[in-house]
Amino acid sequence: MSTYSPNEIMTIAASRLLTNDDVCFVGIGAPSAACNLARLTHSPKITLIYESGTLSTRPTVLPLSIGDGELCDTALTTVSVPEMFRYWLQGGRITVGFLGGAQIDRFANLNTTVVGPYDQPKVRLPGGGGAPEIAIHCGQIFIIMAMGQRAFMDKLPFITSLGHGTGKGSREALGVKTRGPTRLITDLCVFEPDADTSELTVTSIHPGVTRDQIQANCGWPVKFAASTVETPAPSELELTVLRDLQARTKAAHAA
Amino acid sequence: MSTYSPNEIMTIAASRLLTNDDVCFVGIGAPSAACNLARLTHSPKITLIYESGTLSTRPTVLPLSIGDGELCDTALTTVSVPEMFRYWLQGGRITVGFLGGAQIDRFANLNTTVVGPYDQPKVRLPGGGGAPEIAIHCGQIFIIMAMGQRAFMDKLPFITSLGHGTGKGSREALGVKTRGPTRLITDLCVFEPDADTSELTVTSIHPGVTRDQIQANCGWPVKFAASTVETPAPSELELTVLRDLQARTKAAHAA
Amino acid sequence: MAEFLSLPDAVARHVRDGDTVAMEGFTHLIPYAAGHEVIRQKKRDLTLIRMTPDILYDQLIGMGLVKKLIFSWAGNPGVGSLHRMRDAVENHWPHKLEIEEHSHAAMANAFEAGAANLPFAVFRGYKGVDLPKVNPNIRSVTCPYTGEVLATVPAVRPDVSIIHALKADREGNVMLEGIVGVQKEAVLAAKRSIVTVEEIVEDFGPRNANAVILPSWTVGAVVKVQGGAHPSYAQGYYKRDNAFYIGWDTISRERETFLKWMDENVINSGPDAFAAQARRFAVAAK
Amino acid sequence: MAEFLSLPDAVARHVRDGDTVAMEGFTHLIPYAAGHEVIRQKKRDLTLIRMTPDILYDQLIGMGLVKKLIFSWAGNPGVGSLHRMRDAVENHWPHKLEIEEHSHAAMANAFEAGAANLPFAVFRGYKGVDLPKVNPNIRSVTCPYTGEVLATVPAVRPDVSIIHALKADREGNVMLEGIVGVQKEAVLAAKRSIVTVEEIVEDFGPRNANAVILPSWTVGAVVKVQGGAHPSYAQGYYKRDNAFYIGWDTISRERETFLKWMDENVINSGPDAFAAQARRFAVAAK
Repeated sequence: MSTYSPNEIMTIAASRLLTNDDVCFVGIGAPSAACNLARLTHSPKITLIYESGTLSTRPTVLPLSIGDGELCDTALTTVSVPEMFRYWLQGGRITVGFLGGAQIDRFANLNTTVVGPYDQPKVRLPGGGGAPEIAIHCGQIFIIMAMGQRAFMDKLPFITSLGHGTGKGSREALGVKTRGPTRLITDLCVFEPDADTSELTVTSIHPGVTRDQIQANCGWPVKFAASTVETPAPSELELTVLRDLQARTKAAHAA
Repeated sequence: MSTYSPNEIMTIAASRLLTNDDVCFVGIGAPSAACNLARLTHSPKITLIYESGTLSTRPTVLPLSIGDGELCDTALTTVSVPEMFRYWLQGGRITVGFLGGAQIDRFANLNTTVVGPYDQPKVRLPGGGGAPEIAIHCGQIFIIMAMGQRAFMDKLPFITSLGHGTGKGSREALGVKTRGPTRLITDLCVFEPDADTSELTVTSIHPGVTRDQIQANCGWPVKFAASTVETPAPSELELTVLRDLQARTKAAHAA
Repeated sequence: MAEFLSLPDAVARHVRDGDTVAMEGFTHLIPYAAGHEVIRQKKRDLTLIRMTPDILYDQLIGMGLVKKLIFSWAGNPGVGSLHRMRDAVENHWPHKLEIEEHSHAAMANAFEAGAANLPFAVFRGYKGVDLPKVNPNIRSVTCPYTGEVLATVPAVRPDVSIIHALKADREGNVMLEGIVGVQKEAVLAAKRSIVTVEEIVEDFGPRNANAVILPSWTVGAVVKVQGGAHPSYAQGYYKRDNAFYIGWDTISRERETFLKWMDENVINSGPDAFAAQARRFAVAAK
Repeated sequence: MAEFLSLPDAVARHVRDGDTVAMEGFTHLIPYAAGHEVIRQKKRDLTLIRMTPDILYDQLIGMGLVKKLIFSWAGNPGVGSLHRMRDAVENHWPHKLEIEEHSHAAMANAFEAGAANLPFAVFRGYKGVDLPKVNPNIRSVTCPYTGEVLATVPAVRPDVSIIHALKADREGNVMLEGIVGVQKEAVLAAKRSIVTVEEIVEDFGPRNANAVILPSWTVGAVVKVQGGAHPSYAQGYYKRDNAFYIGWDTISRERETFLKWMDENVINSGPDAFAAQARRFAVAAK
């Protein structure tokens, strides 16, 4: 078996969650890699939508930005951005939304806005973009984030997008009818919200990773499911397709 | 000079009010004939918009319906109907709206909804369509209607679209900022709202028409301006272009 | 994902007695063939929605299928009245017709809000007119920034929307072009949908990057019915049969001539009859 | 009716100190050449609006022209931070930058409402998040039918909007294609507008019936600037210069390298420099 990087198994584990029936709202970076890997391997009929307005797109290289020409060239059609947010996202037509963030808490709320006080930030992050509404309108949310003490926070300085709020029932109390984050895929393991509390709980651990490693990279006391499984290692096919995709992408963006 | 019909001078008198700078929201029938006559004679650069979504259209025959293919074939582009009503009409981009109706009162309010009680109508008319919002969003309104006792009513059974309400100041009191009906062009004469009361007042009388004839065809005591003029008779050019247009149209619709 | 069905199957599967149905088309692309199939299958107690009910809705109303009509302009465009609708409203024949009446701006916004999954739409309208006095669904909200009071209308959310489009590809994606009306919104706002098309192509080929396309996964059934919009038209395929619209005034004026025409041309006919009309009015160059 | 002007004249005529300006473009068709002219003319105290402020706004902010930024996502897409914007927010260099922050959904709706001449937009959003705590312009209305509370945002109504489009015809009608973002809305929502284009053609010729076109009478100034969107791109003309976006991270990280780059490439340059970039990244087949 090949060796692979933590980032590769994270992307590959995420791609395996997708199916031909999914309509995905795809973000740039790891979500885009995971969705296109799924499309190029087990789910050729998956529908990919980027918030720039491209419907059912099939890029041959990964876009650097959310609106590269490649996305439009290979799309079924392209709609305006107001239409994208009104008819397609708010319209409830997306089954899976991908999110990442600078910081996450144990209930899968995300911060991509500021570190420090809002008015005098220590670090000004890019802001929410589509995330606040992606988080509530998509059927379910997959989050992809590498673990680390500065990212997996006991308490967020700012909530940019809603996960499970303060725990089970928070979404319902806000009148939100979608499932929210159902998976957090990291470079070390996969979390799922606990059925009773909605707290993120480790259900699958990547090969060779220890529980101590996971805890060392998380700012809250990590819960592990009663029985965790080992994440299947990346297959040759998965690795080859992902690496080819990323090599094509790198060549294209350097041009 | 040619003879001409009352309907012809009505259409021609309306067409003369238009200019190259106008952006017109055109209704089917006499308004469509008047607008296209203006375009084919003195105002070749006039912009015509039909509520079916066709922007800057240049039909060679008059459409029978508001959405004939001819309108789309000769348009700069065609937008969806929600966009038409949001960005173009409500957007305040129309300088002149044309309206007609089954019935009108002395303040240029129109009824195209019902004769008799709304719940048990004697005659069910087609309804308002675009008129309620055309009447308030266009810079000004030209109304084209043939006169008659059953059309020019002392009191309307139903107000479908706003003219000058109950008189001067009504529009402002409702928060409406556009001018409303500035001309009523009929088969006998032209009315304009009085500067002090907004009551429709005859300002121009078609050749050969008497004041008695006008009064005989109106359900309220007609006001005449201090000085009225005679409507200039249709020119040869106007009649020829209008008749050619209508002949082409008739041939096309019978096909 | 859209299913390719026959017209009888599509209507049997997706249209139910008591449904709220939008058969949209703004002069262009009116789904006559599908509407006739609804008549043949004698669906009952329908609530019909359309901005501009024309001859097709006159036929549905005259045949007694319609309980309620939600609309903004009901006429035979450029010709005159819808006699069957008037007979229902004025004389309750074949039975009483309930109506809910809006303006075009309201209806267009209501379809848009339905497609956007909102419960209502906001617009500036209905100033100084009587319709709000007779339609309790015309309400208002106050702008939280300026204090201006604006009109509202409930979103249109049909049980089923039926439209006619130009073509579908093998995956069931649907393309419209020309006067597109509120058809895309009607499909996106509905729980179920039927789209009849002029032709089914392998793929759409080169096209404008912003072509008006309903992806397969937003559509219920796709049915090929050549000429399915006649006497309305399909841009680039065939022209509007304006003579028929003019002629309908005579056919529909009396109950007897109407029923006879319906019997001959709808009840004892089928979707195949539309293809001949498409050929008759074919646009020369495609 | 659109006027054909030179870029310096268009900016001098339409952009004023203290204006609220939207230079829109969702990755595609970002009006770099026009933005650089604004920098050369040293317009002051601008309030800039854009969903996705990227390098162009980083440059305007770093050069000290911007008083306030209204936005929903401020970053170098796929690369990282906007260092000049961060320096302004975090360290007040070259001076303090006021910000008003929304989500994409809010901003897209706000542009749409501006184009529709409404004072505000309604959408379903901002549930369970902190932005409403820091932005008093995020408010709500209650649906008059269902009682649901929905989020609102004030309409965007810029003093001037600046966009880059593919082409204009001799009448000054403007055509866009591909990822069209909120550019049409930006122009329709604004009091004044400048549109730079890749080329001016006699007429648009055969085209999709629903092509995205801004009629001449909705546009202020039309300016031909070949390559005017570089390092963004123009669909069918030239590709996005992704390497430049990656390289900007280094250029902009330090104040000195940023100022030096601006001096060489903006202050002492002009719109003609963009044409060379259009050739460098030209799309093979048009």
